[in-house]
Amino acid sequence: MTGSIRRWQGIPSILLLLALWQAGAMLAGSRLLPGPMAVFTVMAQETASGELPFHLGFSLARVGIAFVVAMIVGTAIGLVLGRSRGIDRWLYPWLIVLLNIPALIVIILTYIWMGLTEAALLIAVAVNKIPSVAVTLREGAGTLDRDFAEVAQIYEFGPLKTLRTVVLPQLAPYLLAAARNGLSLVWKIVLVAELLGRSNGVGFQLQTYFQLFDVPRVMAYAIAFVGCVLVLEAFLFRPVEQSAGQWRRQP
Amino acid sequence: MTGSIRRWQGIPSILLLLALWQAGAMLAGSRLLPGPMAVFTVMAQETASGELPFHLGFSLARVGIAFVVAMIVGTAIGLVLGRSRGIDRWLYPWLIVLLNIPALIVIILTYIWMGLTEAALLIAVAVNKIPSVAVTLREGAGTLDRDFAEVAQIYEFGPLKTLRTVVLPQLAPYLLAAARNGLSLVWKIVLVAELLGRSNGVGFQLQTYFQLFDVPRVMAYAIAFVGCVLVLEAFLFRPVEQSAGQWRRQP
Amino acid sequence: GEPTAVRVGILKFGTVSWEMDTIEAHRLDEKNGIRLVTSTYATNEAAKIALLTQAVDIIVTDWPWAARQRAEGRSLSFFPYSKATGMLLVKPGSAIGALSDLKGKRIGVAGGPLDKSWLLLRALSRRETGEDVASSAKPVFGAPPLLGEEFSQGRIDAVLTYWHYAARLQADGAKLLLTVADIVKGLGARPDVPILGYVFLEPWALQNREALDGFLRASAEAKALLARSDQEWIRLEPLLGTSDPKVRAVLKEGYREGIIERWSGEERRDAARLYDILAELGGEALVGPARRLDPAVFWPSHSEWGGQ
Amino acid sequence: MKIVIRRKEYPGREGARERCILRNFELSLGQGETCAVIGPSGIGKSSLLQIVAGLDMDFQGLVSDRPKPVGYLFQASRLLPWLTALQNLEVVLPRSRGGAREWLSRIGLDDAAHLYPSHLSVGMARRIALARALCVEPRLLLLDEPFAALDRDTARQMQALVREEVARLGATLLIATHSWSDVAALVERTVTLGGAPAGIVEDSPVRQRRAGE
Amino acid sequence: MKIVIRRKEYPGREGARERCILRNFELSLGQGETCAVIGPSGIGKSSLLQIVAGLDMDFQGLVSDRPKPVGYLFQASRLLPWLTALQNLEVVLPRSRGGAREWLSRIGLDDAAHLYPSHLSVGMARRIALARALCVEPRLLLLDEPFAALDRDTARQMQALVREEVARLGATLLIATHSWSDVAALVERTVTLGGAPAGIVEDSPVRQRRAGE
Ligand SMILES: Nc1ncnc2c1ncn2[C@@H]1O[C@H](COP(=O)(O)OP(=O)(O)OP(=O)(O)O)[C@@H](O)[C@H]1O
Ligand SMILES: Nc1ncnc2c1ncn2[C@@H]1O[C@H](COP(=O)(O)OP(=O)(O)OP(=O)(O)O)[C@@H](O)[C@H]1O
Ligand SMILES: [Mg+2]
Ligand SMILES: [Mg+2]
Repeated sequence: MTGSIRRWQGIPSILLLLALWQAGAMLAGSRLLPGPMAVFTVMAQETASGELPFHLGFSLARVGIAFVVAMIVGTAIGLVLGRSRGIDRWLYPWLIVLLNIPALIVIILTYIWMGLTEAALLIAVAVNKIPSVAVTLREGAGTLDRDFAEVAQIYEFGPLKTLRTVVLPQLAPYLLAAARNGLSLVWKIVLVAELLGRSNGVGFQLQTYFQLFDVPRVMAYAIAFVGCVLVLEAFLFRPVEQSAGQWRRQP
Repeated sequence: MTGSIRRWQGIPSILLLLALWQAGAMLAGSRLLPGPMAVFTVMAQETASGELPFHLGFSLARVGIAFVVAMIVGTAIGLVLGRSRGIDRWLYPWLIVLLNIPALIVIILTYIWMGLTEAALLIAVAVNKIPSVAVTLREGAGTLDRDFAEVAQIYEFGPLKTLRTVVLPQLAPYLLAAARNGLSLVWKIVLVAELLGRSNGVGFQLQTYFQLFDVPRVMAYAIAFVGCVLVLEAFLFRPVEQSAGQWRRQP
Repeated sequence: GEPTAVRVGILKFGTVSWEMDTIEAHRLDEKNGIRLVTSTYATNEAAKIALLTQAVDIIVTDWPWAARQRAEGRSLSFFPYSKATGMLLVKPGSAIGALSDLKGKRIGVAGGPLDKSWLLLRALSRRETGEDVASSAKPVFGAPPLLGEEFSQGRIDAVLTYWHYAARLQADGAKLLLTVADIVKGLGARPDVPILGYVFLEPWALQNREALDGFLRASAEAKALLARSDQEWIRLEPLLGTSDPKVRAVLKEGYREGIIERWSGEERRDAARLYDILAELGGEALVGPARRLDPAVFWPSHSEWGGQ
Repeated sequence: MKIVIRRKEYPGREGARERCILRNFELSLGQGETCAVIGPSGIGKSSLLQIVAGLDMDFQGLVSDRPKPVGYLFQASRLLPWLTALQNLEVVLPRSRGGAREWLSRIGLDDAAHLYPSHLSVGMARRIALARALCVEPRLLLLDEPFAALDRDTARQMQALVREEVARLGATLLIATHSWSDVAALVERTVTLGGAPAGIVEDSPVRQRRAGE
Repeated sequence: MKIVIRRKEYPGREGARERCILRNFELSLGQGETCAVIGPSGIGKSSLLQIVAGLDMDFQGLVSDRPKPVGYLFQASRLLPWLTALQNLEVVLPRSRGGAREWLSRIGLDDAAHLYPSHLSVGMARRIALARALCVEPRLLLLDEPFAALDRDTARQMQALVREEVARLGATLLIATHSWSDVAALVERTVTLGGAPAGIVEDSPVRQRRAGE
């Protein structure tokens, strides 16, 4: 099977999901669960009016920046903690504290200090997300095989080449898990941050329509983002996953 | 170093964190960032009045149940998807959709369908959390070494013994990452679920005091939970992590 | 026999909880042949979910929402609770003295762009200055507590927020520019048009007519008590959510001013007029399929109920 | 036991075509028979053993009447790295049987009981893997290059151990090896693989050198 | 190069005391000298090579004048499993040098270029690991049981390859082995380890059998 076919292999599954959703909506009665038709109609309206692209664009930009920053910083912290007992002893408890402080509080505090600004949002989201990436990568760093590190040492790979050819391939599954979970987490935190103190973005719209109990619109916005993630899955995460795992001895 | 000393080794780090926080609070001025003294005073008041134990108890019970259920179900799903290409092709996209649907929406919809019941809360939280565990464990399952599976097959371990002696030791770092991230995620979702439809629990209190902008109280409730997690770290996750990793060839 | 239970969803430190507490303290529910059961929720949305899932019988919210839900098939009814909703505040000593001064300023708006007070303010500014504040000024939407903080720190010039949040800012010296009642008056409607009210499912109301009437009587009696007795407010102190006596005083004032004196056919007609304004500005996003106000949303829907 | 492999292919990977490794391989082994498979590196000895063990089912052909239980010394010992030497033996033994400690002393590694595999020398790990294969009292014993990692004296002791156990259990023995010492010490028959894809190029009894050893 | 190991201990683990493996080990090797370390399984040969390579610094003693670069054939090949055979060679070669393909054909594995290590036979992986150790043009070559996994013919070819490269590069060679064939073919000096903790029990030149091979 070639890569490009694999890329689209999720489509039947998504179609099935839509069909099930439609059936469920028809059974439940549209008032309780708006079906995909109702939601897509609303989505089309909101797209035509320019509202959805506008707000989705803001949210995507925020998610994108916060995600990249959080992945890089979180991976770095996780690796350091996973490799150095001494630093781990001092910083790891902080990580756990940070990990378990509700997003709400971090967001409120950053907004209070920095005002209702874009920078405050990005910082709040990154602070919420970094511990989660770091915890996952810390576990990954703990499994790095010294045997291979010694190969790198003997053949004098130097830090960068070691990272690229020895460390990252071993961390690939952890990075993928952190990236997928991370994307969804960043997105959820961006929503909260938007609904608490921004005047645009999907979270802001969700809050508005949630107050009105306009479930189809709420779902339209959420699903627009989910669609973006599915595209990212097909074009980024899936291919990376496949090429990162093909050396394993598997059926 | 014996286990019991290791268990307490996080304490100096936490004390340092408190000291830094106090210093920061004194610099920032108490209105912007209440210091640990202020927060602990409030915490003592709320404990004396019985409010904090009451609400924290409810939240802990919810977190506990949802966490255990989500870990078990999520691990099972993750393993199945990670091992079976066919099922993965059909179910994995659903997982990604579920992973990226905002907690808010899942919670609202479950409440609307099932009413404002405890069961609805638990289901909503589990549905939010299961995909995240599953995604992590799916990556873990992808790294399971067939060499060892063959050993289990030759010596006829049977499914249960294979799981215990061959699969779980390989998955330990993934389980730990999923558990730590999971606990914090369950807790955050429980907060949202409580503020959207329960009359008790930390989430309910947080939102109430947020509306009054009583930041010390908001922090007191959050920190009480963080304290519980730190205890869990010291008595459960840390020991498990240490015993699960000691066979590795590491400095 | 057993008095019927009436389940009311409230917020812990919300104004409704004061009234309910007064009812319970004076056993006004028993006197009116009902048993009051309150459930506390953390947010307005939680209370709405509770109503729609019939976890409670009555909540307090605004009538445009009830009207919209009704148009979407959930037959909700509305009975007025208070006309106190929002206030537009500016900094003490601020140069802003009228709507026209808001031009180019940052205005914090609680509740988002479809908030009723905000829409009415926009309508009024159009009528008075010919410009829509939404475009002439810079609105900043956010959670009310955060907007309060932004305002205190001087990062926004004015704030349009719910009156009990405004109370705290007023106690800190913020200057009241307009109340929503002023705005309504400015739009040519009677100032007694309520914005908030008890909302319940009509079928429930029809089945439990006596209980509902009993509840509304108890509510009216509690309001009357709170309006005349300062003693009551001392009892309520723990529920006001503040230890600042200045804020308490403002809250008491605000509550009393919100009490509705008239609820006649004229107020209903004015309500319909306001609804048209909201529908025009908020569009379908706000009102959904209910382009016009269905008068049946007001309880009781057919008799000419004359008010208190 | 009858082994018939009409065709064994490995799937092609990027840049490499599907490769046929074994073809028209047929071998019958009576219960208690001992046989060595010989052939150069990469010819398919380990692949053959995987098939005989029933681990690899992806081939055209059939393995019938496989005796049970099977003891398999993999070429890369495959001790479970998260279990100590002792636990690695205990884990394959039925709880009731026990005897893991005795096995450790039979291979001369009492001291290593509590070491994890990553702390063992390669030869030590090899011996523990051998003990693991023997301690289940196999009726079919598959040994893949069993003593290559061992020095001559240790290898001799281990050969003796295998001979003794195989005789005691009446086990069928199949060894993949390139050591003539193994052949001489342990088997009565050798099968030589050759060609590409590989098949049997020679199947001959071993002159009884055991006595003269 | 001078190797002085006064004491090498491994830390104790649960249920096992700290163990001293090597004691009073002293060895000087001139540049270009070839030497084999001999001793029974588990005595400490691999531990010694790790120290000589500079990978294990946790011992009392000193390794001075270590020639560079080092080529090290680990006892468990340690190919990077996520790289193909070819990439495993390329990764150790400076980009400019190249020559990975030629090395593959020198060890007779052109066909295996695009296979991952998990798809190689043990002997094939061994040869690639050997090529990896040689292709960096080492001045110090450490080989840990280099040919144990290979059949006799392949082993002979590889021995020849090593001999040729060592001679060409003037490299110092240290082999841990238990194969007399390796000793005869490759080294001019053997050091025998013995005792517990191990030390040198014999240090003797090899009678020149190379010619008679
Ligand atoms: N990382 C380690 N931790 C603890 N003990 C170790 C470690 N590595 C090796 N040992 C111990 O050191 C001793 C020597 O091991 P080493 O691998 O050097 O032996 P060797 O001479 O190479 O044996 P073989 O011929 O079997 O490869 C063994 O008893 C082994 O258990
Ligand atoms: N999982 C696999 N996928 C693809 N090819 C494989 C796989 N396993 C083995 N091969 C190929 O099959 C051939 C035979 O391998 P095998 O391990 O059976 O050889 P062997 O005779 O045991 O060699 P050695 O003596 O070196 O162990 C080799 O060419 C190898 O590349
Ligand atoms: Mg083999
Ligand atoms: Mg060794």
